[in-house]
Amino acid sequence: MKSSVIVFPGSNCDRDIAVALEKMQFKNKMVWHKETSLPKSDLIVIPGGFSYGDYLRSGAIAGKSLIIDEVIKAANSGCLVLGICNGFQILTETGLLKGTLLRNKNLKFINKNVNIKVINNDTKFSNKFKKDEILKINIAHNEGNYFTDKNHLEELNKENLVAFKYCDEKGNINEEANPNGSLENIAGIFSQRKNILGMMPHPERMVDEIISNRDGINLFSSLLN
Amino acid sequence: MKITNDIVEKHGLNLEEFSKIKKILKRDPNLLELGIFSAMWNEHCSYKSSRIHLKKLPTKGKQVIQGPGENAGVIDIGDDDAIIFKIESHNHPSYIEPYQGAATGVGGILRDVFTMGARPIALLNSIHFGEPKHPKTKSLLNGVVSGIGGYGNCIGIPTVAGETKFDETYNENILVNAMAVGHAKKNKIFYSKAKGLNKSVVYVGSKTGRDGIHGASMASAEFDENSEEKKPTVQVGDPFTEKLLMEACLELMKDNSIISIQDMGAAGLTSSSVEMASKGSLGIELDLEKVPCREENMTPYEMMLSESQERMLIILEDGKEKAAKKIFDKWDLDFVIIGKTTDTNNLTLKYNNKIEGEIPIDALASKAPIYDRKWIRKKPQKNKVNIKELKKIKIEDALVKILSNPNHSNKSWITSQYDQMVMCDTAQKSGSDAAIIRIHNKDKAIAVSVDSSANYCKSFPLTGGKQIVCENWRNLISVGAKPLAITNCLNFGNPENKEIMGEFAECLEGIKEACEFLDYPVVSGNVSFYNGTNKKNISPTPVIGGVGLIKKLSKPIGHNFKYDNSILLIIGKTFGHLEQSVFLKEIYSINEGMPPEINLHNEKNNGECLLKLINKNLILSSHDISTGGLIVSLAEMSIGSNIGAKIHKPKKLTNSINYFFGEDQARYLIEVKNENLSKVYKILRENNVFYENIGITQSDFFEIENELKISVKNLYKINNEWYNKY
Amino acid sequence: MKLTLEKQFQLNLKKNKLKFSVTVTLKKDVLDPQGKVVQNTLVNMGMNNLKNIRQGKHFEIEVDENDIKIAQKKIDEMCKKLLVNLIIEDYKINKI
Amino acid sequence: MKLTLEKQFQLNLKKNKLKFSVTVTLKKDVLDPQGKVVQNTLVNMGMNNLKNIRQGKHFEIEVDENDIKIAQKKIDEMCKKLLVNLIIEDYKINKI
Ligand SMILES: Nc1ncnc2c1ncn2[C@@H]1O[C@H](COP(=O)(O)OP(=O)(O)O)[C@@H](O)[C@H]1O
Ligand SMILES: [Mg+2]
Repeated sequence: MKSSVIVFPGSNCDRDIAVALEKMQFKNKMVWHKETSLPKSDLIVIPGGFSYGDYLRSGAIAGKSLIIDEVIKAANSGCLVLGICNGFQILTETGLLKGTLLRNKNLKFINKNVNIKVINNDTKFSNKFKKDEILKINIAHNEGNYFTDKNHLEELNKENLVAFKYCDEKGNINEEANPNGSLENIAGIFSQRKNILGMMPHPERMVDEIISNRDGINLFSSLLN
Repeated sequence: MKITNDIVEKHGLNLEEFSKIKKILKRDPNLLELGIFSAMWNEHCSYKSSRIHLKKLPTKGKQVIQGPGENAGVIDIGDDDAIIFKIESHNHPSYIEPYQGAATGVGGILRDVFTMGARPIALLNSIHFGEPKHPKTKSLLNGVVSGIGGYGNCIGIPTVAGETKFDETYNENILVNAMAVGHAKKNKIFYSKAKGLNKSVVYVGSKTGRDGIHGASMASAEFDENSEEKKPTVQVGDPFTEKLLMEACLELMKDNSIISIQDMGAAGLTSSSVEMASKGSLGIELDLEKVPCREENMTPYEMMLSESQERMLIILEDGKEKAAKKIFDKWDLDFVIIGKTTDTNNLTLKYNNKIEGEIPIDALASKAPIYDRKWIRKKPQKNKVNIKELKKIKIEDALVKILSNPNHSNKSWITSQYDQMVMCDTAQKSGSDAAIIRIHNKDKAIAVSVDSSANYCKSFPLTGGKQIVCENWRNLISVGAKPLAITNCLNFGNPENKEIMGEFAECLEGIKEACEFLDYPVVSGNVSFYNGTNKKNISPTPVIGGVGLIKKLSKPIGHNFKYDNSILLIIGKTFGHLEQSVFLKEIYSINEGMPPEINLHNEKNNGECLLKLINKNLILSSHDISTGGLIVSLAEMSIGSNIGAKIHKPKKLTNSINYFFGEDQARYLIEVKNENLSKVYKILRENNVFYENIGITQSDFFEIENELKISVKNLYKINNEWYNKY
Repeated sequence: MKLTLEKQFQLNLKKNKLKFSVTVTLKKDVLDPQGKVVQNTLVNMGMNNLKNIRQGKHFEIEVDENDIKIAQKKIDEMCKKLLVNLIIEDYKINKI
Repeated sequence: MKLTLEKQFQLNLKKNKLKFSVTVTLKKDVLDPQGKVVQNTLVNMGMNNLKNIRQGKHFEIEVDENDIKIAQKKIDEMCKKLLVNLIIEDYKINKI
């Protein structure tokens, strides 16, 4: 499977995701944001980090880059797109995913391992997970507080477009388990056609037992499935 | 413009120094030249009060590739890998503007490390604040922590370890020390020494603004009532630009176009150009109208003294200019040839073809003043605290009080604001004795830790100096790393005061002695004097940053208990030394007496033996015993793991308080599987290491027979409340 | 009847409320990293005659107070104590 | 002579520059976590009659342009294309 990782000035999880993809046997290419065409790819990843320093609004400036037009085209023709953390923020800025990521409710950067629950395991990104499986995954962000309007929230729920929700160790989805104030504890969502996934937690950080755990592996192996 | 005595003094120079300048130049300096002298001759850049003492530190060893004298120290970790690291202070700027002060402190130390060709792989910090009840402390804490996080998170380098302390001595003068650690290939290290004539001197990075003009002189003067007004324009950090600058430099370093490279830190363009020329015994000529400026109408004086961040100076090989510029264009950074190397041995400053200033390089560097300041030795105090004469206190109450104070409370409120995992090589995050960072794509790792003990250093600097080196050494040992080398940040008061200078000299003697004995050389460092206000100086606070090597990383060993029912041993002898302990300070507010003595032989022997045990996979968890003594270390192992312990008191116990709260050195706690116990005993005995079996781990309860029993959940709560309530 | 009462109550409330805007800007000569990047981006997007752009903060504040002088003083206090970093920022208060 | 010329040139430059401020605020029904925290903090600090506070952004923009209408249009374009996320934010442009 061929993947492309888009690199913006200020991306800083680009190497991490590349390492994870290669470990999972993807044939990966790095694509600099000034390029005007994408290599042929089955999966496009927009990595985490602080593209353009998170200045103005996180993801806003990257959302105007040259390569993004190509990403939008590819996404609209059904290519799989994964946005992690800052990548998720960029996807909402481009309109490929609806809603927005506001400042964390405590206004602080948060880095910790949190529990998330797999809500929809019937997608290209999640078919190797069990439904309601609980994963322990690292988050690291300033703006992960997902917000969207009523209509879209209804759509998310009705059409099963929520990918992951923050939960406690036992799987309860409640206020205490919500690290950043996200609406309904949402940690990741799919686009309507389910070919785009945006998520705040970092699956690429969870593929190596010595460093953390392997709870992120199934996301990548789902894609290979 | 006539240079009056008043102008001289405003530049932080005394009249004696001024006449020396006139003698060197054989004329009066103009304002630009005076500014340059002031920047180069101040304490921060010239090390005029500290140099003769620093010279005594051991800086060599077979692990050392580059000792002090470059932007950072370089050590060998085997194969073709080198580790480059340094610590630096940003105390005064952080007190004025905590967010930006701390952020630019991180930015500055990162540049020191990637200037030498290393990709930074870890950030650490040592931060000291005043008492929590002091009106400024809370906002300083908030600002400093978010500044450190703000910079490191954005640039994408994990902040993995540090220390945070509160003490009245820092009420008016906080300490913010930042350390950066990078990885490079041994044969790809870049130095600041210029070579060759007529080579292009290139300015890269951000534009120059009026930031922090006279920042370096500020760092060399005490605060007084007027310092609020004297505030220079605060430097604002731009981590995004630094990230671009780092990537661009590392990209340029891949081929052979750089002769010499130097970041613009304190005293900006001045110190970077002088340092490069001085090391290469060359002259340097700058055309200042070419300097990229952010503001209109900037004068040569402002350009030379600006401390705008995220800038570098590079001397390029002939013919490499075009290719190099392409790289910086790609990263949207300024790249301008602003001068050339010359054979005049002068710093020559031109503006629109007119010479605005000319100073012999050696006058600014090697001939800068050096002072052998008066200093006096500290007299040993008598140890006289007799615990039996003090009002009785229950062990449990004392433990709770210590575990819930800000210095011993869990720091996750702080560390969760730092991205500790980016780069995906953090095998052990902060919270343990040392953080562990894997070398990318290899199975070896380094361990890093920073430590200080101002209390000990205040009461007896010689012992204090030894103690911090040993404590740092122990922290690396505890996670299974072989300690290799240190960097140090020496935060002291006013060096013109002979007691303060004595603290400095004696702490350094202690550091020297310990480093020599442990083969733990000093490869880089920084001195920060004049920490204090209105003649009230801070307690001497040298900070040690150590790096150790783990040759083969498996699942890292930490200080959290692993299982129920394993055996707990103390390595090292417990005498019950209470003077200068947290116990006396916290419970009785007693500050008298000597710090615990250091026996370097025991340190080395105990540490090396523990390392052997860890390498043989005989240890489940381990933790060094430091402030708070045995009981606090035990509690920490319990709290982190949610596993309890059952401790039996030794039979020949003089006094429980001394035993459990004493701060005797060279001790560790280890958890051992029952089945491995005899092997462990054997190795300990063979190596003449004193040990005691003190109990076992158990589920749910932290217990000392006939003394106390607390649920681990409760302990956790006690230990985790302070920051969230503050 | 009930409705009218409520309305009256709300009117009273309205009367007691004063609304201000506070604009916080970086002092001259202080680096504005955000403004810089935004400016570059806009220029790259073809906005050639953009000369300069600086970014600041904006607050809209309502206070329960009917004396405008007192209210203004309160707002000023908020600025000094929390909203503004006086070392690097300037601010302006406007009644809206 | 030289001086006068230069001065004139500078004057012309001045004339060609127009300055605007742009205020960007979150739409009414969008959560404002920053405003909320600031509000709580202020109330905790004893500012009891604070009713409501919302945080937004403020830009000061200079353009090389002497036709105010054209300039205004340019600024509007900048807002729409980059400065404002129209889905969650409103904006206002003012000549200053
Ligand atoms: N306490 C110290 N111990 C050892 N070396 C020191 C110490 N303080 C400073 N140095 C060394 O002196 C040199 C100059 O230090 P400094 O001016 O802080 O460096 P920079 O110019 O890179 O900021 C560096 O090589 C540093 O490692
Ligand atoms: Mg340096």
